Amino acid sequence: MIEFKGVNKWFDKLHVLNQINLMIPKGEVLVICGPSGSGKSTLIRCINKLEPIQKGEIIVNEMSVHKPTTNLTKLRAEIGFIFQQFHLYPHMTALQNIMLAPVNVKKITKVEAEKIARQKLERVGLSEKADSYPAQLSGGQQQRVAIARGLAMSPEIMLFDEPTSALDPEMIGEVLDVMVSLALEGITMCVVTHEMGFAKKVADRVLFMDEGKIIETGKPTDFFDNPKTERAADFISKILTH
Amino acid sequence: MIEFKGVNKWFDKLHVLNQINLMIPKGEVLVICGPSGSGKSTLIRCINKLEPIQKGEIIVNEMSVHKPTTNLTKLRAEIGFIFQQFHLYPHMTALQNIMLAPVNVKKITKVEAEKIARQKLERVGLSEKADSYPAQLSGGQQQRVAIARGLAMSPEIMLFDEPTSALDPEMIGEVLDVMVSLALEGITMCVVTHEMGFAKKVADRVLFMDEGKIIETGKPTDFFDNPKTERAADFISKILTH
Amino acid sequence: ASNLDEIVKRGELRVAVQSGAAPYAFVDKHGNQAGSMIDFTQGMADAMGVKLKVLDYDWDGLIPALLSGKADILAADMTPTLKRALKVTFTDPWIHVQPCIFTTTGAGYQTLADVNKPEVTVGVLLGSTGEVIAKKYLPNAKIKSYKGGGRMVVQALTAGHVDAGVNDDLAVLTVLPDFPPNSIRLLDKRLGQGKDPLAFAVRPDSVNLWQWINLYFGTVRANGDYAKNIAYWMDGTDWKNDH
Amino acid sequence: MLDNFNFRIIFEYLPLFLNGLKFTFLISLVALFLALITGIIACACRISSIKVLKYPVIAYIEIIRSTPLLVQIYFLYFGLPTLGIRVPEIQTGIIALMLNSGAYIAEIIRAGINSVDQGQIEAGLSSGLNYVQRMRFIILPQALGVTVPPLLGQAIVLVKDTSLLSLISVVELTRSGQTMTSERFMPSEAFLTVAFFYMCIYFCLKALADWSQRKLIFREAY
Amino acid sequence: MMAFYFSRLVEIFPFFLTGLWMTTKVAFISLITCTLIGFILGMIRASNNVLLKRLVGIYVAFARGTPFVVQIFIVFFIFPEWGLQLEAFPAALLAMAIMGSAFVCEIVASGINSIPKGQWESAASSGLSKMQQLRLVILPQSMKVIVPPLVGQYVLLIKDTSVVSVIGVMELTRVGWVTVVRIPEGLMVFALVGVLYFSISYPLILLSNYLERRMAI
Ligand SMILES: Nc1ncnc2c1ncn2[C@@H]1O[C@H](COP(=O)(O)OP(=O)(O)OP(=O)(O)O)[C@@H](O)[C@H]1O
Ligand SMILES: Nc1ncnc2c1ncn2[C@@H]1O[C@H](COP(=O)(O)OP(=O)(O)OP(=O)(O)O)[C@@H](O)[C@H]1O
Ligand SMILES: [Mg+2]
Ligand SMILES: [Mg+2]
Repeated sequence: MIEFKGVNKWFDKLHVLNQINLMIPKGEVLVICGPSGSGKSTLIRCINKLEPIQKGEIIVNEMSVHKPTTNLTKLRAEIGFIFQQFHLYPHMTALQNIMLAPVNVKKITKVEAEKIARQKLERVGLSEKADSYPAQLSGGQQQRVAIARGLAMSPEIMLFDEPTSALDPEMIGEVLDVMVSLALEGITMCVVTHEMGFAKKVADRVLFMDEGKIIETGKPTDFFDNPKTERAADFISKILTH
Repeated sequence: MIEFKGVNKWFDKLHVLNQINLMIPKGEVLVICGPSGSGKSTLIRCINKLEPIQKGEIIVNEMSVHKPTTNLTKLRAEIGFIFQQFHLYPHMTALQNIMLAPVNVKKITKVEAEKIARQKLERVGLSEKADSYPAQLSGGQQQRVAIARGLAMSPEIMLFDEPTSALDPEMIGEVLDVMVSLALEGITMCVVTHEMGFAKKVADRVLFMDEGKIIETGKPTDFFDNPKTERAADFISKILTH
Repeated sequence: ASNLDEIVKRGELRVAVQSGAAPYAFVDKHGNQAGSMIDFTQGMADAMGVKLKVLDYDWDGLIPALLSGKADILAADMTPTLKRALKVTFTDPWIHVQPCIFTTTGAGYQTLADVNKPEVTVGVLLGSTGEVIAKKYLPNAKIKSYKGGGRMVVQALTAGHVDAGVNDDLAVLTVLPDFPPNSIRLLDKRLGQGKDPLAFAVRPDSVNLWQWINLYFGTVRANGDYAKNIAYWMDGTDWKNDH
Repeated sequence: MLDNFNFRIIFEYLPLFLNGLKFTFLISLVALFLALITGIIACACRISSIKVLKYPVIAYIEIIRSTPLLVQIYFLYFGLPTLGIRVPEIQTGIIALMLNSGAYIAEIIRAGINSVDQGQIEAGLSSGLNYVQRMRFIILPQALGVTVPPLLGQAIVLVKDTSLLSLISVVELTRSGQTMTSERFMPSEAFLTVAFFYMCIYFCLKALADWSQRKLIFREAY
Repeated sequence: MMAFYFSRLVEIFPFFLTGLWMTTKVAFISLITCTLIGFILGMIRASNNVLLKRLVGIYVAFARGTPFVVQIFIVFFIFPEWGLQLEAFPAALLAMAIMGSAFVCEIVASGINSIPKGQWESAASSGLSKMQQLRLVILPQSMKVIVPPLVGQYVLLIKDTSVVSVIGVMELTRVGWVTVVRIPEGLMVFALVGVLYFSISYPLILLSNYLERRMAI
């Protein structure tokens, strides 16, 4: 469960998050969209404290994220984060990438970690790439390894920041397939994406942001077909026309 | 007019272009698509000799591109090339970016070059950004400046290598709009892209490549709706499913 | 405890030298310290009943070494000037040398007046007697100070970087055999009023060491060791075969 | 240690130090300018495909980089006269510093040129610019930004290297300190004063380097 | 004449070898200490601790801003006034460590800073502590950026050992100087010194060039 209570954040003078109130119940799949620079990334980066906030409170599984006393390691172990640019560790094989955190954060044995890692690799359909380095993988494969890496910590929550927008079109499908299967399993997911197909298929709710504010939220079909606000309508028409 | 006659190219052992025969008449708008690594970029980069070829011949406006005696400057002045990553010169303003080649290659006066540059900027809808540096422009704006830069040499042919795939979804539209207007004016265009909407709207022909070979070519609607080969069908389904 | 007590207690007499100055102190072909001053200080150490430790520095390091307590005695071919004596205490001069002007055989200089001209460049060793004397007696000439031992000045002369050099005659005569015969000559008249002193130096607080060194030289002068040392190192060239 | 630090003598010798500083400054400036030219020419040869230009320059760079400057200075000072070339001290020193820094600068410039994105070169190619035009309008202006900070770093090194010229009797900052030491036997005062002046030069150059780092580097913006 | 020079060379050569050995010893020990200290300082300099960063910055400014010969004087002759009396050899090592680690620090810091922020974030997101992020994820990657200039810096450090001759360490350059006093062939002596330096520096330069090429891929 994730809760934003009156969250505000500034980069210098720029008000990137403006009085955000949001409640994401356990198991929900939330899609966040909005124009570039509207604060989508910032929003989800605050959830695992990659960014500090200046006002308000974010509560994840009863932990207040930005309280100095919060056990960050525990918090982050419960949250998987997937980046647009994958950010796999280039000096490690896929398997090593996935094992790193379980071994060093959860302190489980290497043997056990390897078992888990292989299992997660299989789940994203990349069993045979265990010993490949990131540079030897296609973008789509890299992103799937990144997802496996996130899953290896058995998180309750997965956050995705535009997971497919750095990918070639033919690879987007393979990553979305994995994400769909996760969504169907009931993991809480927060996904920044413009992939309408994905949103319509599995999202419980779509959230539209602009200029640091939540402008509109609704069921995916309602939102995409009948946006309530003019700004959302304008945005949807833009990503649709081409 | 561009003609490929039995063109072959290798990167070391990798056969990237395999016996390419292709004829692009004046005024045609050709869309090239295909999986990543299939040789699309290499194909169009050969047209203005950014890449050497090992066998065959490419003829552009009666010049044999890879003959050592060919006047490369003249050839390249007749061809505009637009890159996926824009490659604007970061140390020059938009206007200076556009004026550089006309002044130094065509040797026209600065005054005249500036007039042309402003005209081209207006055409891509960025008159007011003349004095901005690339870093101050959004991706879509940068790509439009890059197109204006290409147009400033009044080329007969424009080549585009995935011009929209580094862009945020909402910016893709503005770039495609410019490209559509060019296509309607009758410039010969070769566009590597996966934007089906664009292809369907203005392409005269779609060319599908895989593993260095031209697998299929056809009218856009035919190609996308009824691909003849299995590989094309597979590819199209992949870029469509999500 | 006095400085002398300390030396005896530690069992080691530390002497700072600059090994660029044959025959006073230099490194011989076996890589050992040798020279007139080394022998004298060895004698001192023997008389004290302690070991001798020779510390070898560049010219720049000599004074700091003494002042910082690295060394007890500074033994260099150093002139006790009044300004310098404000910071360190010099012993009585143990030898007097005669600075000389030397030049290439071909050059036309004969007298001091020939050299004391603005167009003449004179090489000296930084901080040496020669430098002090040259500045005093050749005020019109252009003085260039070198580091790295007496040979540097001779070498600068043969390379043509200076027209003449000033150094004590012993040091010059010592290196002359290494250069082509008759390529360098000394002006007949030595420089200065008379002979110039060289002295050892100690820290100002080492009063009893200072007295002790003076006493040491008194003793070796009396018993003939001094004369033997000077005869071997300064007057003859036999040491060249040994070292 | 500072309790018996004699500031009065430092002030007495201040003109000497300032004179030394002046020469350090002038020598550095001239040497840096010449080293830049040397570096640019050497770099041009280094990246050219003409073998008779390229290989001698590689040898020059590698030899300079793997022998101490001290040895190089000594060699020029006493070696050139045996070839019948007689150059005064300051000029010898400047030539030595020029050759030494020139080799490093050539490598810095080469690294700067290599750092320019291949795409920039291709963009230039595509609009028909020739080699010289691409160098002049596209590569060099961008390489400059990447090059200036390490160049200023090299300038700092060069300023400190001028201290070695005291060996061949050039009067500069370090020599001022040595002169004061040998006249007054006050090494701490002398060397700390010298260090102070070098630090001043360092901070100026460092500030310039930081500024240029912020101002001159053009990152390709996507 | 050639034979004469050659016999001179043979005569002095063993002495030069002892100098070379001392140079190698000073260089080797100080390269190791510089690397160790430099890495620690570099990590501090690339950290977020403003105070420590400043302190290291001041230290680096001193070590880079003043000639090494001045630093070695301070270590050897002024430190005793503060109660640190060292023999020439350890003093030379200490001075080298002070000077060299500042340069290594800068290389390490810029190497760490060259790693994209995303790598830190990605490691942080999986719950690794700051130290673990640095040790497991950042440092192994930044080695690519650090190692080539580091080896280049080693060459500079080896050449800087020539300065420790001022406090009487009998290394290669000092051997050259004391030999020049005895035999007149200054050029030959310094040519030999140059060749010997070349013999230890050049392999490192080749290594640096090689690493640069390899790491660039
Ligand atoms: N570290 C930072 N320092 C200053 N400003 C920042 C920083 N990170 C982001 N911003 C600014 O904050 C605003 C919101 O950024 P954010 O990355 O959250 O937007 P976004 O909605 O994710 O956009 P995009 O679709 O381009 O990823 C933007 O204007 C951005 O320029
Ligand atoms: N400079 C090069 N050296 C070696 N191999 C190369 C080079 N450039 C491209 N290749 C290889 O040639 C093949 C074709 O590359 P090309 O860039 O033409 O593909 P593409 O169809 O444009 O792919 P994408 O959609 O990813 O841009 C790929 O396998 C690629 O790895
Ligand atoms: Mg974002
Ligand atoms: Mg491509």
